[in-house]
Amino acid sequence: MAELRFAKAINQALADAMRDDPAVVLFGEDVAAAGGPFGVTRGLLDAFGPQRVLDAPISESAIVGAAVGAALCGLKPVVEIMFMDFVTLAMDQIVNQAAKARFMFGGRGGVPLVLRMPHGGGLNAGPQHSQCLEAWLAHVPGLKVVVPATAADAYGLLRSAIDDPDPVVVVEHKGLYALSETVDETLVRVPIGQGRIARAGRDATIATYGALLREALVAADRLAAEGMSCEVVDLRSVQPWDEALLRESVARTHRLVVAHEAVEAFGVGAEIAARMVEVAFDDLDAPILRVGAPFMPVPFAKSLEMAYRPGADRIVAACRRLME
Amino acid sequence: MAELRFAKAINQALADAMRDDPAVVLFGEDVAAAGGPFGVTRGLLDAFGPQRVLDAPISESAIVGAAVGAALCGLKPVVEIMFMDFVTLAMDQIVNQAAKARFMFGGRGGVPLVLRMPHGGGLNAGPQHSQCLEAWLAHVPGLKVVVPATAADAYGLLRSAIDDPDPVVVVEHKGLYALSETVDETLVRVPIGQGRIARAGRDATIATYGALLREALVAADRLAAEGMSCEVVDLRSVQPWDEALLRESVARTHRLVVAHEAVEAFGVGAEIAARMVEVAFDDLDAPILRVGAPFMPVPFAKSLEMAYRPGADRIVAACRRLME
Amino acid sequence: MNGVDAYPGNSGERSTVSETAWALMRSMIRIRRVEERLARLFADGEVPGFIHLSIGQEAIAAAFGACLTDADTVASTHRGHGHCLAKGVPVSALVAEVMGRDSGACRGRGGSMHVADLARGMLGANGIVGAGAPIALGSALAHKVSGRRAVAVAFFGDGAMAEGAVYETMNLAALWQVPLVMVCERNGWSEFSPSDRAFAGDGAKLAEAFGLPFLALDGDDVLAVHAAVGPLVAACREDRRPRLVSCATHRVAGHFEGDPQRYRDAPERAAAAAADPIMRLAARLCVDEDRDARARFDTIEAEITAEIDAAVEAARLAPDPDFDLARGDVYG
Amino acid sequence: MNGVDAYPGNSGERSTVSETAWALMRSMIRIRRVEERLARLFADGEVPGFIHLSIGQEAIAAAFGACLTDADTVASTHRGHGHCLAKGVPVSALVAEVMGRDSGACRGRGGSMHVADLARGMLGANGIVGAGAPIALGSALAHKVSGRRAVAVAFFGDGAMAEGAVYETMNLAALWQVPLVMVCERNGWSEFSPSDRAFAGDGAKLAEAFGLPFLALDGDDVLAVHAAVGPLVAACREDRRPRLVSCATHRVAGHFEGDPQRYRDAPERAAAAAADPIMRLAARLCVDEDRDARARFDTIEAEITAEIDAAVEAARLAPDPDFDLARGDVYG
Ligand SMILES: Cc1ncc(C[n+]2csc(CCOP(=O)(O)OP(=O)(O)O)c2C)c(N)n1
Ligand SMILES: Cc1ncc(C[n+]2csc(CCOP(=O)(O)OP(=O)(O)O)c2C)c(N)n1
Ligand SMILES: [Mg+2]
Ligand SMILES: [Mg+2]
Repeated sequence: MAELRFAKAINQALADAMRDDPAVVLFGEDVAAAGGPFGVTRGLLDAFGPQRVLDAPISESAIVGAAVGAALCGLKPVVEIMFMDFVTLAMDQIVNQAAKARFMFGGRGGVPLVLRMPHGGGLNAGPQHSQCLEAWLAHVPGLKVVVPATAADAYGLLRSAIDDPDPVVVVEHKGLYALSETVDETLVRVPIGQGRIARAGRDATIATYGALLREALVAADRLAAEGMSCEVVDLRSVQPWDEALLRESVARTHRLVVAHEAVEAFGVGAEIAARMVEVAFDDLDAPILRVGAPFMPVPFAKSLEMAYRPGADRIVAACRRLME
Repeated sequence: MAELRFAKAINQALADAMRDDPAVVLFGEDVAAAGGPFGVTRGLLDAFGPQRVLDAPISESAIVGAAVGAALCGLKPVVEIMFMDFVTLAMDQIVNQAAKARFMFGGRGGVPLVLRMPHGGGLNAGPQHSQCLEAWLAHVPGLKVVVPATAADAYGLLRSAIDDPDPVVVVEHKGLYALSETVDETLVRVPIGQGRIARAGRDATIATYGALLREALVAADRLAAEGMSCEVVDLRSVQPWDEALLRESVARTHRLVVAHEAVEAFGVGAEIAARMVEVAFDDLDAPILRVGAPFMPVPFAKSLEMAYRPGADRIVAACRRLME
Repeated sequence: MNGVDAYPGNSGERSTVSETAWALMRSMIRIRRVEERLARLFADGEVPGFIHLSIGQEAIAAAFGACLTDADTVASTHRGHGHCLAKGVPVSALVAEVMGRDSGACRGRGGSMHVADLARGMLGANGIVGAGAPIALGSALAHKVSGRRAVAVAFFGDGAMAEGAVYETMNLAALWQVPLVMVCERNGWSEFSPSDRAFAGDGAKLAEAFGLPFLALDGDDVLAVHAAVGPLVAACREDRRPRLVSCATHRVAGHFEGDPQRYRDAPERAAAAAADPIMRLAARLCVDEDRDARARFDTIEAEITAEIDAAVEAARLAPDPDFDLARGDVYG
Repeated sequence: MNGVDAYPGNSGERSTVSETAWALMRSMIRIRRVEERLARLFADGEVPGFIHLSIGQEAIAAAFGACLTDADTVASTHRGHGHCLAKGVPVSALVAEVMGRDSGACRGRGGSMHVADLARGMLGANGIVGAGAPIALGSALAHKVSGRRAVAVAFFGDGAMAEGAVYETMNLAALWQVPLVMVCERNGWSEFSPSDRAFAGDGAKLAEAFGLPFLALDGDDVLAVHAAVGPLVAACREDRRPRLVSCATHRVAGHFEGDPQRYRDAPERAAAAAADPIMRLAARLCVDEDRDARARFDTIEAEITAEIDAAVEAARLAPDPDFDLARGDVYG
């Protein structure tokens, strides 16, 4: 066992992938010489040289476009979008080009491209540096979207994303980068689309992903003290997501809360709730409740952001409502 | 009563709004001299002159950005994005600037801007000219999103959108432009957020918007012949959407199908289903079913696009399943 | 200067030169006749959707195509039939794609705006104006990183010069120094607007601003384009540096088939038609005066007609694309 | 040339000139001292999030601000404190905003990167690099359409020259001919990268390419900037045409507060600090030699310190922003 920081796990995944496959290249704004705005790519330029680790100018659209072209021609680019909010500048290349190429070109080639992007609040970074926009990308056929909640998964999902023959978006919560965990010495790949039961329980299922996993576990602890036993499912991937696992869990618990930091309305939780209602209607003893951000931009001030961000309290409240 | 083409209704709304308010200006690619790629803005340059009707170069990002700046300074720009697929190039200005300005600037000003954009398939326009991406925009606090299904609503919703103090996205289905309807001589504003019961029924509710309204009505006709009475709700706005109306309808029918042309997964239907399950759980006699496009890009070939697009058949099938 | 021996100023190798000219002629005629056929098929309802023809602009595609190998890559535009054919996409694959058949280059899933042939370095026509430029840049990066002696070519129109992605590409290419040739096809139109109402800039000065070597060519003179592009591509293969080429040309057809073109006046349309690069090359090859040349020309026409006939026939007989197969190809 | 009478070459109006210089001095000192205080507040945990200081770049903001009225509009960047103050945003409103208080310019909802004051034509700092340019363009369009004799100013950095939106804005401004002054602040850095590794272009040539009148200025010489910008803004008000101004300057601080700046070496940092526009103007106003000047300088410092003290105190006393009110301000 060893201690591993989330950011270091990503760094390790990148280093291991680059060592294993010379086709893997990295680029993004300040990822090379400066080692990335969050330090995630530190040391990679020295280890792999300027041919494979490139600093890019502030050109999100061309950066992703270049990654598409490189991926069509044998490379496996891993690109960093500095904040997920800036994905707004690259949506054409992601959605109209990368996601569609395999299908649109007759299945005769693909775009093995990885887009890493940090999302989420908690740093008082304000409305343009805190958004969680993964629901957009999950709506796009041709993209895969993963959101690791632990350092081990950050490693394992990124390795799988780099192996994947298709474009994969790896969403990383900024608030997790600095956190450490105890992990197995040998880090392994985590299959895309496979969730995991982070805590077993009987009375209700809390499905979540990313940074809210910790909040869900706190909530489950608190509810356990009240006598309610919650199962916590870490989805890990949101496109595709592990419907079978969640279906089974709900078949046992008959109750479901879906929690994420993104805005609740039209968020990832909507799809999960809608799908579960379709496939597990007869198993449900209560409405499916969602916990997500209110319908407003992410505010800056400490007090506002604190009131804005969903956490254990709201998950606890939702679970209690389920039992009424 | 008079015959009115959908495209003409939009044209009329623009002309009336420009006549009523000198602050209304139009710009977009080929909207002025050429009258718009779909002919929607024909005649407006002649009527209102080059100061208020401007051709713009192929610069979706700067076009929307200019509209944001103009809207912050007293104008009411109505901008055309030629195909909704191109909104991918303007997402920063729409999402990070227009949508957030009022909130982010302390409520001390807004962005009264209208973005018109045609979506949808049926023209064999292929994967980059056929998408329905309204779910993205509905996920963004600060934006409103309307999708007219009839010529009267195309007029009425656009007038309301132009009056609105906030950014409103008006999504128009390309397949509707050429269709005519009989309408009242006096066209009136349609409030944003207000749906309507397009056909009353007892056994199930079909909630839909945009071009699929016609399909839903056809489906309801067919089902009526089988003895199933379907209520058809035309949402008209998807952000905000008329939860109260749908809630009431479901309270009567106890069954719900949500239908749209957009990809089913993570589409608008997901939010509607998720919300209805939350607020109307005890009223539901069956799972909520969704009808939407399969999880793949919009294909080009006639046979493929035909198989791809959801229509009356799939709505009928979903309604039948509800009664099993 | 009206004989092919004037090109490329190398009269000692007249026959090679002449063979090159005839190869370019064949390439241009193939593009022209394919598009004319597509126009008829469109009018007859056999081509769904919309198609943008490059009639009048064939010289650029033909000349570039003649300088590239399968290892080189091309990213094209909505007006991409010529680029595809010149890059080696078989007529049959292109025609079938545009007709939406399973035998198409993309199994009928993309259509005219998405014809691609990755094995031949054709990275796709593109329905998004300007989007091909960074994709070509990325392929150039791949060439460089992989140590291939290959170049990438990005075609885009004068209207596309309004898209930010094109500038981002210039800057990135200049910073990364990759073997990318950016080619602006200045046909004078940006959809229904004259391109000077869509782009206020000057290509030469832009290139200079980014330190990109620049070449302005008469894009309707296929020999001139070929003479310039051959050495340019060869140099790019060696020095792996980006450059910008601007080709003046003419859009003879409408923006898309069926475009009534009310925004064009007769003299302008006549001038566009008169600039015909095929007629210009025919004149230089003395097709009207020289009986052998005429015979050769007619043979090419006949061969190409036969090729197109066969392609159309095959496309008609080809099955509709398979929906489930298509759906299965969203991921690899 | 080290006296203020050298500026603007109009020795007959020495006192007016001198008053202008002192006004610019006050404006620069206000920006500097506010940012220094914000840096301390940040270190003390009283400023949440991250802030980007414009220390060393105050001359540009001050000179432009002095040439603009409330009717004129400015779109700024992530490094926008100076632009905001120079455009008239009160110190108290800015400081409170950056501290996240209800009394802030934006009621604490936006913070440093979003300070705006629409009533004073300040259209916002901006967290998205390059995004302010088209917004300023749109405001220029509004000025023109509404018949106002106002101009719009877009500030952006040298790193922003890599963003497509900036080029789209140049082109659109050139096509539409609106009263827009685009101002590139060349501080030599694009975040942690030297800007020549982020932008390969040349501003003068770009301006020429788009037919925009161009001016390159020593952005650390406030008198020079003011002398040039005054007539330029006046001309823009009259002819309502766009232009591009490039100001060379120095980023003295880190990219953001707390940036350890490992990527900078000591000589470069020393040179940046030495270029200080306040010290330069102080020298020209003979602050060190002339007792009256020194007194005046000290008075300004004292007044501004008092102003800032009061602003910080008021911000501390101001309530937290109201959540429900914020939530209600998503729509109008
Ligand atoms: C991003 C985007 N905006 C708008 C369009 C619609 N459109 C297609 S072609 C075209 C004109 C392109 O002009 P140019 O680049 O000169 O190419 P040409 O048609 O002349 O070959 C436009 C506006 C598009 N396809 N993509
Ligand atoms: C679209 C976008 N990409 C990246 C960033 C992150 N970022 C913030 S400032 C900056 C550097 C900007 O450099 P420059 O434009 O020269 O301004 P300066 O910081 O030097 O004032 C970067 C990369 C951002 N805010 N927005
Ligand atoms: Mg053109
Ligand atoms: Mg800079």
